[in-house]
This record gives sequence, C-alpha cells and structure tokens, in this order.
Amino acid sequence: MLQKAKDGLMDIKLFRRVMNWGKAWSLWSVHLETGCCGPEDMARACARFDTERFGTLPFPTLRECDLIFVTGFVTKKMAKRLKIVYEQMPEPKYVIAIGHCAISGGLWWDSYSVVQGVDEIIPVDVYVPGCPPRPEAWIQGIRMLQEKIAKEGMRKK
Amino acid sequence: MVLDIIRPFFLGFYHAFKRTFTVKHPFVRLTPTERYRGRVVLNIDRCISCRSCVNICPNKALEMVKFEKKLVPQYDAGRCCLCNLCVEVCPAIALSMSYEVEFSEYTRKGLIHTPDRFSQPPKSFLFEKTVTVKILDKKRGVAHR
Amino acid sequence: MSIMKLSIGPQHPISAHFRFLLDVDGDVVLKLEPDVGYTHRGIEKLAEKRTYLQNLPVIERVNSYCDSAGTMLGYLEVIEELMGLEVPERAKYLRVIAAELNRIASHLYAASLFSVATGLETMLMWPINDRELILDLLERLTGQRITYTYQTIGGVRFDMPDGFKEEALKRLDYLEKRTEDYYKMLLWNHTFHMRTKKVGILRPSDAIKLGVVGPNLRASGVKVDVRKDEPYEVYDRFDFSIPTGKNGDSYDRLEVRFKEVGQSINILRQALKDIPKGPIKKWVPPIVPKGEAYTRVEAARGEFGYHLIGDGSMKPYRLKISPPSFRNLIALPHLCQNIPLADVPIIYISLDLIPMDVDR
Amino acid sequence: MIDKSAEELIVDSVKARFPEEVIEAKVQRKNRVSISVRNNRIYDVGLFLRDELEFDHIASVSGVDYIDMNEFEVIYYVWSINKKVLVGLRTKIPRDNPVLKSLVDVWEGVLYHEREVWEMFGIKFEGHPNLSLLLLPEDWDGPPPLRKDFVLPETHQERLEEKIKKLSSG
Repeated sequence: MLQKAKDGLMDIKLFRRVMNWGKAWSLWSVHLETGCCGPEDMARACARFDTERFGTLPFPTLRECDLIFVTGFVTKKMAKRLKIVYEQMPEPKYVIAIGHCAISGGLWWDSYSVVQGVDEIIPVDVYVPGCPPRPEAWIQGIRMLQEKIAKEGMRKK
Repeated sequence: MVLDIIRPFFLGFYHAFKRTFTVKHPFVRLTPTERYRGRVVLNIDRCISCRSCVNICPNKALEMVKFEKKLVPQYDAGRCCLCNLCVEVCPAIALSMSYEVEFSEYTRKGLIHTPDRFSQPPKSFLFEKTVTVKILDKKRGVAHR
Repeated sequence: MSIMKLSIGPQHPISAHFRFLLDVDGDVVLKLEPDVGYTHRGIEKLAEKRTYLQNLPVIERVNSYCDSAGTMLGYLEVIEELMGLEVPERAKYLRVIAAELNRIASHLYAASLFSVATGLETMLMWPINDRELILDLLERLTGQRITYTYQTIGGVRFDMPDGFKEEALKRLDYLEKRTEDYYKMLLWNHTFHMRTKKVGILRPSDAIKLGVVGPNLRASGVKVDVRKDEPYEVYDRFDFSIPTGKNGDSYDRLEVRFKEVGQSINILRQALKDIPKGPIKKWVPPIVPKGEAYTRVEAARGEFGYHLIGDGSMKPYRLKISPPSFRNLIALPHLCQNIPLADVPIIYISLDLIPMDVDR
Repeated sequence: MIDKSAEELIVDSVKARFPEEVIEAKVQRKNRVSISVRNNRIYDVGLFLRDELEFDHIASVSGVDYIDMNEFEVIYYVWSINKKVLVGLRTKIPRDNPVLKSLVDVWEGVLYHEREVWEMFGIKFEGHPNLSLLLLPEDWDGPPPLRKDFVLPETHQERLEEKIKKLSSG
C-alpha cells in the first residue's frame, strides 16, 4: 500500500525533479582515504576551492553519507573494507573514482597488492583522471555527478 | 591565562572581515602556469612512430595503434600519471602537456583517447575569467584578482 | 576488571588507512596494536622491474602526501653516489629549494591535521590556505601540485621560471608574519595546552632506543638532523639551526614543526639569494654500475634511508627504502600504554605518521 | 703513529674483539662501515656494537636475495648518534633454511623491521615476539614477494587485450 503510494508520487515528474535536486545538492562524502590523493581531498574541501558550495561536506559518520571518493589506489586489504563501507551506506549512494590508480591501477599495474581498477569492487559513477587530480577536476567530477543525478529517472515514461 | 583563551576568539572574529580566499571555480578559474601539467596532446603530423614514449611510460598508458596508415600512440587517460617522461623523451617533439585538467568521464571507455581525440587541442576557457593571488597582506588577507 | 577489545578503523574520523586494535579497560587503553598495510603497493618489488628512470614517479609516491621532493632526493642521491656523479651547482640549489618548499607544505598539513584532531576547525583552514600559496610556487616551478617528478638523475628538469624569486620571497615574508597568528591561535592557546601538554611523553632515551627519527626525535631533545650530520646537496653552505623540544610531549612535537618552518624559510632565503647560474642537467648513461650504497636524507617527516644494490644493468637489483613513518610507528604502541582513550588520536596525529610511507 | 679516523678505529676494535667471527670489516666511505659476520654470532657482535661502540639508533633492516649463490643476506644498518657513523652489520644465511637469531633484545627498534623482512623474504627470526603479517593482506597465501623467484602478475597484458576487444566491438 505504502509502496504503491510512493510509486504513484514518484510518477509525478515535478516530484521526481525536486527529489533529484535534493539528492544532488546534499552529497555528503565519507571520510575514507584509500590512497594518496588525500591532501587534495583536504585542499578541495578547504577555503580555496570549497566544495561545500556544491553541498559536498566531508563527514566522518558513514551511515549518513551518500558519496565515496575513492582517492587513489585500492589495495586488496583495503578492498574488503571499502566494500563493507559501501554496503553500510544508505541508498542513494554514489562513487567517484579519483586519480589514475583508482580508475585502472595505473602506476601499480603489475603490483601483487593493488586492485586493478576500483570498478571491479564497487560500481563507479564518475571517473576523474589525474595524479592527483587538481581541485578543479574534483569540482568537475562533482558537477558531473550532480548532472547525472538530475537526469535520474527522468526518461522513464 | 584568560588572555590566552580570549585572544583566539578575537583573532577569529577579526578574520571574518578579511578578504575571501575562495576561487569561485566554475565561473572564475586560476590562471594556468606555464608548466601546468594537464593531459598529453599528440601532434600526429610530427609523430615518427618511434615507440620511445611507449617504452618509457611506467604506467603503460600509451600503446601503438594504426591510424590513417600510420602507427601512432593511443592514450589512456585513466592510466596516465602526468609524469612528463614521454614528453621529455620524444625525439620529434610530437607530444606536449596541455593545460586541460578537467577530462572526467562517466565511463571507463570514454577515458581512452583514440589518436584523433588524442591529437585534439585542449578545450579553451578563454571566456572564463582567470585570476591569480594578487593581494598578499597580513592585514587584508590573501585574495585573488 | 574486564578487558574489552576495540577495533578502530580503517574508516574513522582521524585519518583513514589505519586500524588500531586496542585493549581497553573502561576508559583506559592498556595496549595498542597498529594494523597497517592498507596502502601496501610493493614498491620495492616494482622498483626491481622498472628502469632507473621509470622508477622516478614510482619512488616519489612512497610519500606523495606533500613530501614528494624530499623523498625523491634520497633516491637520486643513492644513484649518484653509485655512479660517482657530480650534479651541476644550479641543479643542487633548485633541488634544495623544491625540497624545502615541500617541507613547509608538509608541516603546515601536519599542523592542520593536528588541530582538527583537537577540534579547532579554524586552524584546519588557515594552514591549508597558506599551504596553497606554497603549492602555487611549487606548481610554477614544477608544473604539478603534489607529485612533481621534478628532480631527475643528473639534475632537475626545469629551470626556475621568470619572476619566481620575487614571488617566492614575497610569499615567504607573508608566511613568516602569518606564523604569529598560528602561535596566537593554537600554540599559546590555553585550551590547546590542556589537551596536548604532558600527553604522550617520549623520553629521549626511549626515542633513541626505539629508533624514532625526524621532528619526533628532535622534540624529545635529541639534536639529530641529517642535513647537519651528513650534509647532502648544498646544505653545508646554509646557516640554520636545529630546533629541539624540551619535554617530548605532543605539544613539543607540533612546536618543533612550526620552528622548522621558520628554519626552512631561512634556508630558502639564502638559497634564492645565492643560486648560481649555469646548466641544470647533466647527461647520464642509463646504466648504473655494480655496487652498493646507502644514503640518508632528511625529508619532512624524518630520515629516509635508501639502500641500493646495482648489478650493472638498467634496473636495480635491490632497492630498500627505510621510510621515517615506518620507524616512527613503533613509538605509537610504546606511548599508548595506560592512557585515557581520548588521548589516542592526539598521540597518533602528533607523531605525523603517514600510512603511505609506512607501507610503501 | 698516524691518527686514525673514527671509522677505522671501529673496524679495528671489532676485528680485535672477534677475530674468528668477523669475515670482513671495511670502511666503505666517510661515515660508512661494513662488517660481515658469521650468522651464528651476529647477536654477540650486535651487543658489542651497542654497548661498547655506542651504535644505538637503528636505521634499517634490509634483506637481499642472492638467488644465484643460493643464500640470503640480512643487513642491519645502525647509526651512532655520538660518532656519526653508520654501520652495516651483515650476515649471510642459506636459502634452504633461513633462520637467524633475532636482535630485538639488542635494539628494540628492529621489531617491525624484522617482521617486514620475515614476511617479504621468509627469513625466520628466532626469539622474535610476534612474527605475523604486517603489510601483506591477512589472507596472503603466496610465497614471500620480495624473493627473486616470485613473479609479478602480468595483469596489464590481459586487460589490454580486453580493452582492445571492447573498443573494436563497439
């Protein structure tokens, strides 16, 4: 019954648009640094590039977050933890892969310990290349994710 | 002791009246410096298919593919660490670093730059305003102009 | 009395990549066991498979957390010692300039992490902002913000750009004045004193016994600095002092870092003043002769040791990296015995451990 | 008599104290001394270095795999804060049975260094309190990775072919 009512509401295009707008502008990110793009994570969150303008607030409690920045390479040891963190996050959840190590393994392409691309573990929404990507590129990644969210479910009918 | 507790509050309050340091990025951007290392750009006409860039790349980001009856490198932006080694080693000066740092994609496949895309010049941002750090004063703070 | 096992990490507010296994009795930590390896890439193995030149970006990322230039310097030193190579004068100065700028950036980053662990949000923003000014300079010099690949075997890659010197001096002046604000805001702050003084006291005898290096060792009052003991590059030409702490507590460890920023500014002024003209790079053969060498350099977090065995080919036979954070790691379980649980983050952050560096 | 440098004095005193055990002791360059000893007496030489020659600050423990000679080499690099000399205390052990007495009692700082050498080379340190995996994943079941006969996976080649296949198909 409740589900039916919810689906009915979601059929209204305006309602969906408002939902998407809400999702897109409150992307709180988990504080989980997997690799070495960490300093740039700090730089983009602080005053100069201030990604809080786009609603991306780094937040320590993962149960209240929607977004993971996979910053850099993911080792096999970290991969399990990353998966646990991803599963614990509530829906909707998004992943941005930062840096060439997260995208493809990059410099560690023959390493015995690094996962070759984070998309083998969790689905990735936006790929941001660079080593580490400049804060400008982070901002572009966030903007692209927002555009993607805004289109979500809009072409259904 | 009391002074030590109160002073930070005053200092923080005082800083509220300084200039903002934030670059309002999508509308205003930092001026790229002369050695700004963005994605690598290929000049197909200059390339002599010598493979030296492929051999030196520590990431295997480049590989030779056939394009218009010529072997030229194909660029995987998802692998490149922008280390500049290929640009340095190129004997024909066919490769160069551009100022384009924003080349994110929704798919992994989109990051593979085939030779025709690899050789495109970087997107220009001439119509955006560029700024640098101009004001550097302890009293007025740091600001971009 | 019941002992509870507590596991913190790797997703936790202080810093990721680390996991602590704590034995807790009520609020008192009895024992701490660090669980590292979340960022292990196997750099030492990969280095054996790549040529010396291809290794440059790899080695740099041992500690790409704000200290690439200092890390790279040791690798180049060890190769050049094995080759018997003398680098051009100007290149030496440029290397020192990059390394010292990087040291400032790294210490400012450490300060901002420290203040976020103590709950002072303002001091999170200020050092990061001022670090941006230094990163701007480094970007002008090298083209990248974090990972430079600037120094290369036999010299450096780029010469100093026009107007760099004036801009650098201007920014260093600003930074020096700005340090006053840091003292007022953080180091003379009574609340901060209560949180950090007499927390995690590392006695000098223990520090030496455990093999702690860098600012952590100097904060305990031991005057050890590779730049003075075994001057590499051109450090013997500069006039600077080694700041030391008195008590060896968390507060001293931060204060020593701030004083080192002052010394780095000092070195940079001298280096920018008497940088000679000349070539910046020397042609070198790609083959390193047979032999063995061990060099030490002082990076921002402490002493880097590089042990290289060459077998006369283009690839190293064995490259052992002994990074500072790996050597400082042992101080963490040593200090976290019978202390309140709330002091664990302070002690962890005051040691300025970087997991990249521990794991390689 | 000519004045001897600090490095030469160290070499002489070690040679005088352990004439049998020390295979070779030499000055490599300024501030560097290399002492190679027989593997069964490394503990005693270590104690002597610490107590009488003031080598107190452990720098690094390095392992080398000489697969051609079928032996491992373990090198303890120790710095002396007072004398400003780095000594490389080295010993060779057979590759088939890599066991060495741990020097944790001598220099407490080698605790993690030895653990790392153990997991990277499979050299067992007798008397070490906790030989467990430090850096490798906890479910690691391959051979010790830094041995020369450990071959790195050539993952790139397969992925490259996959990539080309994907590109050509659409």
